[in-house]
Amino acid sequence: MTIQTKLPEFKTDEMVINLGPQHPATHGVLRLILTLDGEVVKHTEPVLGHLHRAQEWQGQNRTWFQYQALIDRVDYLSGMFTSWALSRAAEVIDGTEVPRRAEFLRVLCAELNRISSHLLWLGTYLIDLGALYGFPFYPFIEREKILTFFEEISGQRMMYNYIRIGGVQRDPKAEWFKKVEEFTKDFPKRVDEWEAIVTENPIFLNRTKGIGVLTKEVAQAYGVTGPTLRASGIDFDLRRFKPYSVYPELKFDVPVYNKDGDTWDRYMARIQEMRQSIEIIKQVLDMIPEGEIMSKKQNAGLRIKAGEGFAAVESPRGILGCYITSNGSDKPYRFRWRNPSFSNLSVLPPLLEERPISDIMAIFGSLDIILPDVDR
Amino acid sequence: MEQFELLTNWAQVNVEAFVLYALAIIAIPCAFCVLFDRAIIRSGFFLIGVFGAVCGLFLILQAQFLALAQLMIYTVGITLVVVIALMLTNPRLEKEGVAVEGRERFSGLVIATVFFLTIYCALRSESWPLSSLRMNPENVKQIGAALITTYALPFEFASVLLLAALMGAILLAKAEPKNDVSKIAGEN
Amino acid sequence: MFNLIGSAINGVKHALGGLYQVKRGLETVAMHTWREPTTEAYPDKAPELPPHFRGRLALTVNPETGENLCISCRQCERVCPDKCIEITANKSTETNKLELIDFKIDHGLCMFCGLCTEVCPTYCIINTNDFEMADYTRSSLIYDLKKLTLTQEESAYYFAAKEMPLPKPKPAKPAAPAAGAAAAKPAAEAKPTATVSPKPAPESAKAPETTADKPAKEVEKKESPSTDTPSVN
Amino acid sequence: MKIDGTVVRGDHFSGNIAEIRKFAVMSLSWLTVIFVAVWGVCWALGIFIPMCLANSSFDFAAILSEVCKALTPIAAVLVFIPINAMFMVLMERRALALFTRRNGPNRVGPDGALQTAADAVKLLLKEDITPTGADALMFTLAPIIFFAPSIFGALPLLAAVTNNHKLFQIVDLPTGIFYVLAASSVPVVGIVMGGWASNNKYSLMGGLRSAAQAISYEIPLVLSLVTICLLAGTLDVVSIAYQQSGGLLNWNILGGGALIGLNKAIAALVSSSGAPFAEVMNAYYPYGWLSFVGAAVLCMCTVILFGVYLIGACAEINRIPFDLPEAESELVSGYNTEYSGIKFAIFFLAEFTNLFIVSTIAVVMFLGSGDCPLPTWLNPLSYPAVYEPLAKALSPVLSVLINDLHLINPPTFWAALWVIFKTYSLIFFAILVRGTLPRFRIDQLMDFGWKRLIPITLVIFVLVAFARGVINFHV
Repeated sequence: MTIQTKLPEFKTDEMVINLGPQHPATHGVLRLILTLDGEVVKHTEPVLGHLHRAQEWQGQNRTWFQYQALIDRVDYLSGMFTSWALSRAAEVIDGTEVPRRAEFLRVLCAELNRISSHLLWLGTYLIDLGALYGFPFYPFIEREKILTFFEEISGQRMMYNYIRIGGVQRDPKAEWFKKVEEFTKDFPKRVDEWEAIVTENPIFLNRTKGIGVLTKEVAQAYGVTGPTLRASGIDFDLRRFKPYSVYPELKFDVPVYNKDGDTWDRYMARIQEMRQSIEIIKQVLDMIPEGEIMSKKQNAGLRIKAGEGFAAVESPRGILGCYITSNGSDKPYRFRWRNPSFSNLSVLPPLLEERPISDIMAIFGSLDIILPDVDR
Repeated sequence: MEQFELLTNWAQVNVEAFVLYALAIIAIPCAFCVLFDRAIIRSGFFLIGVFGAVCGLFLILQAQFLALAQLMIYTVGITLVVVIALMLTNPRLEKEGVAVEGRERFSGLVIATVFFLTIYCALRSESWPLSSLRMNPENVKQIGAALITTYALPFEFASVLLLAALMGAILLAKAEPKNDVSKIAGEN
Repeated sequence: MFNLIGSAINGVKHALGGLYQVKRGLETVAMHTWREPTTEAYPDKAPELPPHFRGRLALTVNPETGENLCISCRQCERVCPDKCIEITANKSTETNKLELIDFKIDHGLCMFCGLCTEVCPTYCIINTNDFEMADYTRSSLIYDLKKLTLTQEESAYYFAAKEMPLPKPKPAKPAAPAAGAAAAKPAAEAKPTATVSPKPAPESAKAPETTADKPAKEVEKKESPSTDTPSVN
Repeated sequence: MKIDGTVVRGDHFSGNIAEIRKFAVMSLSWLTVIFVAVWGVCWALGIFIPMCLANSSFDFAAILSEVCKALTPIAAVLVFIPINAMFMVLMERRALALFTRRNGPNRVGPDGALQTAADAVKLLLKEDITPTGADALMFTLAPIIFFAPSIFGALPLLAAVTNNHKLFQIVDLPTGIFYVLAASSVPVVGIVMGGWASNNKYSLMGGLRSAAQAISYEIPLVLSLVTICLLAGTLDVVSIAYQQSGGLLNWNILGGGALIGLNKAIAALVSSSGAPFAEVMNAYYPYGWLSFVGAAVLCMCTVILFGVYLIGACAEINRIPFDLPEAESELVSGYNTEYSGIKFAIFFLAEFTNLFIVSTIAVVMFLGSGDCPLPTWLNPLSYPAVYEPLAKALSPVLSVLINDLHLINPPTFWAALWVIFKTYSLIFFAILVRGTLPRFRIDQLMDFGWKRLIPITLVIFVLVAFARGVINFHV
């Protein structure tokens, strides 16, 4: 029993405020209905669906060949992973053996894409924290290089449509590998610079340390995955836990923090992941064999055997799963996507409770959500 | 100020009187607005206008220090008042408007009349000696010296009073541990 | 007392550490002054695009003879997820082959996925490196055969850049019946050379062999029932 | 986690010389334009017209020339503020571009030099929208109340930065710094007013934040300046500027005059004339080692005070990292969310003017105003052997300009050049900070102000009051 003390009642008005869908910092069209007491958030309600494009339904109404081109739009910052999940699911049904060179190319592109996705997150996260004018440009400069690599092999900077069912679309030239190698040599220095600016900055530490603590239990209860989960101290990475492709042959660490799981940990998890991805890319560049890159013909009449299959990949945001039922025709019968952003977003309301309004963006940004991935 | 006097002589008008009337034209309507405006925040802002005009009066009287102190303290102080008014009241008060009961109206009228009469008598009393001394340009120094010699005791009393007020404010505003409050609320 | 002094020293240490970190950040940012800007002077200087860039769609001609390579097989029209390609072709009564009358692409609908270029058996429809298509009306984004057809030099450039095998020079006798609709002469010349025989194709876009190329011989306006509404992106 | 203590330096210095050169040329040409315009207006109004009037015979010529002279400072400030704001915005954009490896604005005019002029024209031509439900009167008054004090605040500084030029003495108030501080405390009213009158929740929050922030940071800001006034023994900015003349060692940032004795003693040693070294030292530091300790403490204190002033000033004018009232990622644009067109332009103008004014105050109060940083005994120009032949060589040209037309006033000229250099260096530093640091959170900001800065300044105030006793100041 607590002793009841007479407190003067200073009841201030609560304010309901709409954060978004048009707001500079909601990373797309998310709407948060906030109930504020002064500057403290009492209640949060994310409103989804502003970007719903019926991606699953569209998949069922398009041929396999057509849908491959569309699926990059689900998570437009990491299109390689959506293509990869789709391809792997289809290959599971079909029993296709993917050529070794294609597998290596997939890993290479995916890890590059992971870096580019984290780079965009890094830049926008610092914007969320108010470093609006200087720092965010640096990650974007590096990201631009990666996008140029993708442009060269796939033809576009974001909608790659590069990883196909049964392989990859195009075999890069030798110079391309050289450029990537140069990039891998240069990139860790850039990360050092960013860390010199950001990581130990007292204001940044104040804004992130101990803010938005996501405990293991809450994270597991909400099905959080990806770096967000690993920052909470749970060692769960599909590349390790359920290895696919050629990941078992590669040496890399999965950065796990056995600590509180605040926003700073999530930041560090992503920074470390970028460094690990560079290590993976270096190994891939050494190990990549010569050979075929495609085991299934790509044309309008692409068909997958009847059956059903599920495959998941570790995308920059978490586990990206794809469940397909095929009836043997040129169109899939049923699609179902498991998107990491959706479950990562669900954890936002408990994290925001009783936090000041400035922390909304610090916490929300650290979850690294992308809205088309939430709504599909 | 020589130029000012030169100009005064040339134009053969009392510029001081002119400025005084100009300031009055700002101050008095603002004061009325403070009283009669329904939105408490707007009256707060009008109060700043009143004090700004009063600061101008001090400047005419060559009391720079007082004028600036007035500006600095009251503008900031009133900003605080406005903020507190914003936090404790409904900012859109003018839309509601509460009717005042008859009895309250009567007592209010009595108090206002007595108050007005007191101030009026005080102002009308003829004991306002005019000093023929010119203002010393170093009046800041004089104020400072007076505060720690002749008027040291009142000055210290004032500061103690302010300190007490400050501590009281801190005590009032000090947040109680959140979980206790929620527990009490939960039990009730 | 000692506690107080200790915490004061700690505070000073903390403050100095923080100041040092801030200084480090400021220095790193200031050092970037000496690096070259990465900005591209875009309108003044065209960007260097890779050969496989998926830009505006266009129709190539035979770089040597200048004849349009389209055989009106309609594979691109069928595969397009957005339904932005519309081919008008006529079955010639004399040769019993398809003659191309018009080829329309609505670039306002196109999402530049490049699927049409992958299925094209004759490397006729390609993605060019042009991306400056901004225009004032939607209707002006619909490109017709004349607007789509590249010149011989451009075709030669893209055939070389994209490493596509050159079409075999066909010394076919030009029995060109007057094509009424289009003023484009390559279209007229293209008709008799309806080369169904697939060229040797590299990696991805191999010759169509599934059901897809069989209905190509039927003359249907458009409307392939297999796909649905265009995607709204 | 791998963070070594080393500073990561740029590793390819292949050269950005072209861009840096463009930046320098742009800055120099803009500065020339600004100060030639201001100087021209001052000269015309304060010197040329009275000169003409002096020869005329109509009866109120004298009075008219006095009026012209009296209006000169106001005209100077009014001409200066808009042009300077244009330049500062351009400088900020180009400097940030340099830091972030971009080109910056480079379309309008030569190398983009007219970009902000075009922006200003655009802003003035934009539609002026008053949102529904807004309090129209307050909504209109807010930008004016925000902007007007910056004009008044700039006036007393004019005499201090021009080496007490007699045209600007009219506003040479004995309470100069107090006047400036009083003027700088008013804009917050404008922000709260604008925030409330906009009828927008984000604006309201921005206004409230601004009130809390400005009131909290006013205290360390004023305390740091008051401590300097304590050291100087006056509130008059002109005297404070004068006291610091004679090189870096005399500046307030280094002990607030505690090193003047050292400076004089070294000068005596160098010139080997006048009083000997030890005697001068004894005159200034009468208590031996106690005095030296006092001087060291004062040096440390004033350096910290300078830092506190910069932080407080940044918070007062809502610069990053204290730009909470207009925190983009949280409050859209804070108190000026609903503003557009000319009202927004006024907010914008006032923000940059305030930045300039706080930089000028820092220069006047801490960095020796228009003083050359080289101590007199190190400065070749202070020796007659160097100075006189130079003066003789230039005299035919200069005498016309100086004595006949009064176009140039040498003491003012050099002082003004130094002030310009120092002020814009501080502004450049503010831009660098803007390019690096993220934003505070509001409660951390309050903590930092109340729990760190105010105690520090209070402790320093007491320390300075005691340390001052063991040194002879300004003998």
